[in-house]
Amino acid sequence: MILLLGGLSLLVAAAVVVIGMRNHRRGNSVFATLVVAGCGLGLVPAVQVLYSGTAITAVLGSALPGGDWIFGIDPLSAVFLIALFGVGAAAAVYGIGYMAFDSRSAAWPCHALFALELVALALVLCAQAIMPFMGAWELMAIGSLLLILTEYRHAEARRAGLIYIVATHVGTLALFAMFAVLARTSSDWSFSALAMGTTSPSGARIAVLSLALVGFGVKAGFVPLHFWLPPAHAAAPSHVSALFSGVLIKVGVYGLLRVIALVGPPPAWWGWLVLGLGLSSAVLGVLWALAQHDIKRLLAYHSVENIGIILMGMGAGALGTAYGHPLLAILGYGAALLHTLNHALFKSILFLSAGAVYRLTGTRNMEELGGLARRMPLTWLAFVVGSAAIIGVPPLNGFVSEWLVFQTLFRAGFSTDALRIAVLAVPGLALVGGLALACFVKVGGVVFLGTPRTSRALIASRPGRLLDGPPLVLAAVCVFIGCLPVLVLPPMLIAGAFVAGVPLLPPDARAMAAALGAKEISILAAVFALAAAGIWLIAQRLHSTAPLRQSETWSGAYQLPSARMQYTASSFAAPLLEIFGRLSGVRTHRGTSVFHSEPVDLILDGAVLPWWAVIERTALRLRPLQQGRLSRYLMYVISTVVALLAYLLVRAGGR
Amino acid sequence: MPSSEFMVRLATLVIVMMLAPLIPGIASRTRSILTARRGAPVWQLYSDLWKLLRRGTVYSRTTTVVFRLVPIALLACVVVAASMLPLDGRSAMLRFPGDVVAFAYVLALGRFVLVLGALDTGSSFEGMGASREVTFAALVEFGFFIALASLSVATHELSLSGMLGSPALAHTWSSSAPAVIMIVGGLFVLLLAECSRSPVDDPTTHLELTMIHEVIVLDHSGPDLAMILYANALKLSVIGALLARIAMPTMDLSYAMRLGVLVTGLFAVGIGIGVVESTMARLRLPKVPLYIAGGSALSAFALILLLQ
Amino acid sequence: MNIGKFAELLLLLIVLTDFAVLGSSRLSACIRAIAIQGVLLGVLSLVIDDPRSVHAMALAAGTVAIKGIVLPFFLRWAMREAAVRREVEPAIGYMASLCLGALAVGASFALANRLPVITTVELLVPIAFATLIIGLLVLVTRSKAITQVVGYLILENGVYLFGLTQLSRVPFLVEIGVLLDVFVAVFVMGIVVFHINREFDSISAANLVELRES
Amino acid sequence: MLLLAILLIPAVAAGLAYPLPRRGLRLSLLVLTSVIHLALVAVLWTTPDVTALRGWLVADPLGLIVLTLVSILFLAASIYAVGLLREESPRGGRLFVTCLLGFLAATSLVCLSHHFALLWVGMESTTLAIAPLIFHRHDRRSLEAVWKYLVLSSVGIAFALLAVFLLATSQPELPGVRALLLDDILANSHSLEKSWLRAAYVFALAGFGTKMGLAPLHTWKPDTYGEAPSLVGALMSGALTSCAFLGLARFTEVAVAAGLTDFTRPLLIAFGLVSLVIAAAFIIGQADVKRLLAYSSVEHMGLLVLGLGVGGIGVYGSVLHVLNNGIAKGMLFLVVGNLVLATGSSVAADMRGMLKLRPWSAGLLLLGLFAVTGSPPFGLFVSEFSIVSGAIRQDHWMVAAAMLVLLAIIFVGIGGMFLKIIFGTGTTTPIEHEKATGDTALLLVGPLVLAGLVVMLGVYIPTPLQDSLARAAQLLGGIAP
Repeated sequence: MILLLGGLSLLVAAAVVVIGMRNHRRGNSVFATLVVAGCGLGLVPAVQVLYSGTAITAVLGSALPGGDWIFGIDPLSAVFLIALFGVGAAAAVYGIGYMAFDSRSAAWPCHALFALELVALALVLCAQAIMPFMGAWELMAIGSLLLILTEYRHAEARRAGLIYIVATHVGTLALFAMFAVLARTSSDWSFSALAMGTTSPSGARIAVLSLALVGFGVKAGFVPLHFWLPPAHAAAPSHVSALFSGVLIKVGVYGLLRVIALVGPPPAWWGWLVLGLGLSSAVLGVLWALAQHDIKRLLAYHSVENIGIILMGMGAGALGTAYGHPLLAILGYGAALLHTLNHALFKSILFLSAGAVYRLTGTRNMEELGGLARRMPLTWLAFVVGSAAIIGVPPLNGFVSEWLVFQTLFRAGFSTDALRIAVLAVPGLALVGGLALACFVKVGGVVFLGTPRTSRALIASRPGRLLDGPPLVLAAVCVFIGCLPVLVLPPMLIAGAFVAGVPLLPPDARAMAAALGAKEISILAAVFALAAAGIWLIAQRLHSTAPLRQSETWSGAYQLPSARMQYTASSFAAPLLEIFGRLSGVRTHRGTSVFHSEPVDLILDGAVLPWWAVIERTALRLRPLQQGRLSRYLMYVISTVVALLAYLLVRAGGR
Repeated sequence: MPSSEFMVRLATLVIVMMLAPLIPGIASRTRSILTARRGAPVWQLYSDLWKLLRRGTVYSRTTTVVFRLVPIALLACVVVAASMLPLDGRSAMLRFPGDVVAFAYVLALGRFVLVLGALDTGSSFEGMGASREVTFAALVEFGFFIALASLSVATHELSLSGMLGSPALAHTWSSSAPAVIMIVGGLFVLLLAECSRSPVDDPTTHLELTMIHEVIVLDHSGPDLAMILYANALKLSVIGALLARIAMPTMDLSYAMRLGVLVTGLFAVGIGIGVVESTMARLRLPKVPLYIAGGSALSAFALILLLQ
Repeated sequence: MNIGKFAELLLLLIVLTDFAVLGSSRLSACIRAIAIQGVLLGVLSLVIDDPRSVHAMALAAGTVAIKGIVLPFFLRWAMREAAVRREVEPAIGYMASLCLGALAVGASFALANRLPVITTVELLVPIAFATLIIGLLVLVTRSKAITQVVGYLILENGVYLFGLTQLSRVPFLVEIGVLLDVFVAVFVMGIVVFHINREFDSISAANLVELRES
Repeated sequence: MLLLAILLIPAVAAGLAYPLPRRGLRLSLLVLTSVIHLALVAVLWTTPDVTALRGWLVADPLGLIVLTLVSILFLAASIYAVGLLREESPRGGRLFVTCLLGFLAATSLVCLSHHFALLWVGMESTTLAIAPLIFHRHDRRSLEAVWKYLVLSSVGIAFALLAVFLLATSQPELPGVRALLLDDILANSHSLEKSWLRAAYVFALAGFGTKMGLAPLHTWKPDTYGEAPSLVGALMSGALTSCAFLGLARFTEVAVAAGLTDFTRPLLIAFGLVSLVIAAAFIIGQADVKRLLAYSSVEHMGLLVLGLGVGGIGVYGSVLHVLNNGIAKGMLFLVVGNLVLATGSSVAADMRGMLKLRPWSAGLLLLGLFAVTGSPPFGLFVSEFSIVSGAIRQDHWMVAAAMLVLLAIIFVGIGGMFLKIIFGTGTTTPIEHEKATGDTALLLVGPLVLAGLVVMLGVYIPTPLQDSLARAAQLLGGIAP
């Protein structure tokens, strides 16, 4: 706990420093070192807890009605803390390089807020009582709002900020209600008390679980509560987007798991609901991602997809407890947690490299890019590792977690009770994988490969260490986890068991991981490496015998191929989107010489805004009540009195 | 003694790899016989590969290192996938719970690299081919996993070796044969799509706009092209072997018999492909998803059957 | 003629003054009616409580002074300032408002019958309510600011009438405080009326509709 | 003695302020008085339950809480007044300062008096003291505003007076029991005549409801707050409405003691919900900041009575909410006042992009947005959360649901406008109007202090305050968590 506290105070110090030394040239480097040190300190206790499986807590006395403020780290929060500090450090360092493109005055508030946001997130993850939790929760929301508004001079950013804060406040109100129901029976508002609080009435349980789904769902951003996510991620600076996708929305997942841990095994219907939400969110998310041209919006929709995958794991876990298969529960929750961690890693890579592209080309529209692989090779390397990971192909971390989810669902199919229906989710997940592959082939190919489509792509230069280093480091971690899951799986299983309420000791966890086949995945990676190496040697031999020649791309009858002849992102995605028809949320324009498609968010543009318009109209209908005539107002007073008297007489008669 | 077991499996893999180029040959031979033409000899692909291997290579100036890695990665992926398949009918060299997923995703990795390579050239033809490839592949993946799910439900196994090499499959044959038959049928349909044979793709066409697979590799040449073509042939026979093993579970036979079954199965697949190609014309592209959906539907029925 | 009868006579007169205000179009008449009502109230307070108590006398004196003399005088001044003689265009006609007043009286009698008896003078409570309601009626239906002030005074008198039932129990200081507050209230209103007149060249509150939700 | 001092010092100061020759002296007198007042109130906290005038004046927990709120707000407002009257003060702010001090005296009377009629006198006096302040600008609009305010609140207060008399009626003649004295009434509440008491409560609700500005009795509020100077708005929405609530609370104490809760609570809940609905409906698409704040004040008054209505921990919530809402509202009005001074208009469209023009005020406005919408970690979160959980614990599920939905809508309205004011840039960039004044220290210190307090109440409630809250909640028929 001391270490965590030290880390947080270092982060605060970093914020102070960057404000204090805002006009000093060494300010940024000091900031970076402080943040990295702080995150490093914070990581230590989290890792300890995770691998030992024993929680630690600290109590701050306070005179709130909420009673004491309790903070602590247990396996569940440890997983998210690791993601937080890992991504946070990388993104902060990157952020310095990223904001260097802006004016100083814009940069330092962003850095300070970033550090403070990390602190708020850490507090949310450690809070063990209602009051500190909600407090940190809203601090996090406000901080992220301000981070979105970093470029508040763009109307786009302001709109995104408003949508975000409204959505998140609605979520907060749902949490209001949820905690109010939780705290119904217990006067002490610490989580431990609440945990015992709601074992009794099923009505309250239903309310709590549904409200949790809304309140935390808005933050997690699964369909249909995702509508704030794409605009916010597009508008925020890229390292902030990385933090959002990597950690902020995961806090929603954390909340859901926390509630499960509090109220005990949820009923079956909830598990099915979560599984269904996860599946639909995964499919729709990746589908809508395919339709995007703005690379950051595209990545944001992929976050929706991956939240869906996480939810599928969570749902399977909930079903496991509901139908009495503890192994499944541990697997499901463990898979969800592992995918949370993995997604934090590779989505950050993707956002960071996308940010580098944006900074060096000045556009996020993929149709204007192309051929960047030659100009920013390191960014391209990081990006391709990230995409391979998010698609879930071995030997990368994304594969490990998706493989775990698959295994959970397959095993669900073995059971004899209704649980076996869950196996129907398997093909859905596979479809998601296929679509994700299509989507990232599109991004990678259109942005980095081929020939530049506009001059913007031509002017790009090398991003430099600050923009390339962090993503590459994260990429290395991705490969590491993908090749040695044995080291990462056991703690996740421990955390999963913690959520499921099943005791699981580290040695058992290791044994379980081995039984799941974690070792063989490493072998697979090795085999793959061997095969590739061998084939490469052969290929070298063959090439050495025969001559190599450079030439133009073969392009039918055309003599000199031009960039305009290349396939556009729109046309690349078109066939897939056509298959899904209106569901794909895309408006297409077919011209004689041009094919162009523009995406629309089915929920935001199709549901949320119209409903709000209805509310506004009804409100405007009430305006005549306030028409300025004093006699009218007096009439209100009198009629109120009359109504009161009527009530009085009724009650007197009733007596 | 495991080590000799391992050697046997390796040998089987090598045999399959030797036989791989034969299957497309058989397919085209069947077609030419059925359509009463003088087609190419069965060994056609061998000679083609041999020629290509001694040719020089041409690289487009737009391409990057990705383009050069394509053949290596692709071939490696297929080989690794093959190593997870119980070719000898008992167990694979590499088996673990959920290796079915690994099997599919390794192939997916190969596709990823291949298609990136296509986009690397910046040619609109190859972009088109890539787009179609990934589109259909996504749908095929969907169907393929339905089949895998139904197999695992039937056998309560999580690994290919367990599914195909365990007595459970034989029991499933005896208990609910129609389900397994539907799985086999569905997988065959998907195989045609995955390995870009007719009616999804027409390997014999020369009009780029109608191609899917051929157009992706337009710019590859020499040994690279050879490796890619070989990798595709190998992929065909790997999936074919999967089919064969499901169709004819051979737990308790001698190794020779099992190998024989495998080879006949592969030939049967080749012949089947040839028959289809000679009877069915290429579908219009918008129709292809329906075709794949049909294949998936077959496996889906099987899954429903097995679940109740 | 015993006290109770005398009190009821006074009460009837008060109702008459109410109706006078309701029925008359000339502001001066309204103000005169108010003045009379104030005086009546004073006397009534003297009658209901034990007439020899200092408390009652002082209160009566205060009431007569403030409600009977000062306020009417002040209102008349404001009226002269505003140079307005009669209440034009009331929201509802005089006949109608008289009828409504009659209805109010009836209603208040009905209401009073439902309530337990609290005073020897049984007309007191119903007429208090009636005066109160008529005050509200005037406030709502008249558009001239001064007339609305008059309405407020009647309303206040109604409450005051009811207060007379508790006369002996509410301490003197408080009653004076109440009186003073009413006085100041009307005074401030008068000032505002004066300003309204200056700003709008008429004291019709009807054109105070600038502040509104568009 | 102490209580009398608290009452008289402002009154005397008011008397002195008018004749004083120089504006400087007057302003210093104003600040000095408010400081002394606050000091005396602080002393009250150390000595529990001081009484004076044979129990007519008592500093009980509830009254003391409101009194403290008033005193703090007044200090902030008076410092602000110094900064303000420096800029523009017709006639040397003579009447202005006098009325301010008179207002302080009247509100103190309301807070301390345990005699209902005396309380009424104080209440009416607040109306009269505040009226000239509304008319400060001496133009048509402020004239209209003050006229509507006067008539409506006088009518309302007349009902309150009727309620007082009805209460006296409901009190049977008993030896040694003085009429209309809270403590005596509570001491033998069993003997109260229920039907009269019900009538009294109904009229008290109407009367004090008008002064609080519960819908549909709120109609004077937007006009008044829209036209009055910002610091007057701060005092009204922070102090005056709280005093009115105190009046209602006194009657509620009696009703609770007489066991009429099941009669009163439905009424309170109904008023609360109606107020929330009206507030939400008029906050959406509101163009004027001050009017928006007025409707937000309607909302919070609704929350107060809602808390009383749901009972249980909700009552605790609403007592705490008096404090939080008062402070937050006061701060917001002062901040908005700064923005109005900068742009010369209170229309949101004219003050877009304030972050550039007035960074401090803009920052405080952002803080105020989250404070006033009851977001953690601000004080209003604690109180609103208590109200919600009170509703849920008393199984008012629908009430809780409706309340939360309306709060969400209100947040959209307020957030939309405030974000536009702070960050927005657009066709009309913020215009520095000719005699605009910068964020001077005098104009900022008040809001800053209040902001600090509202944050503090979110994370820390001093033990004495906690105890008084608990006792007050108990008297009002609720419990402390």
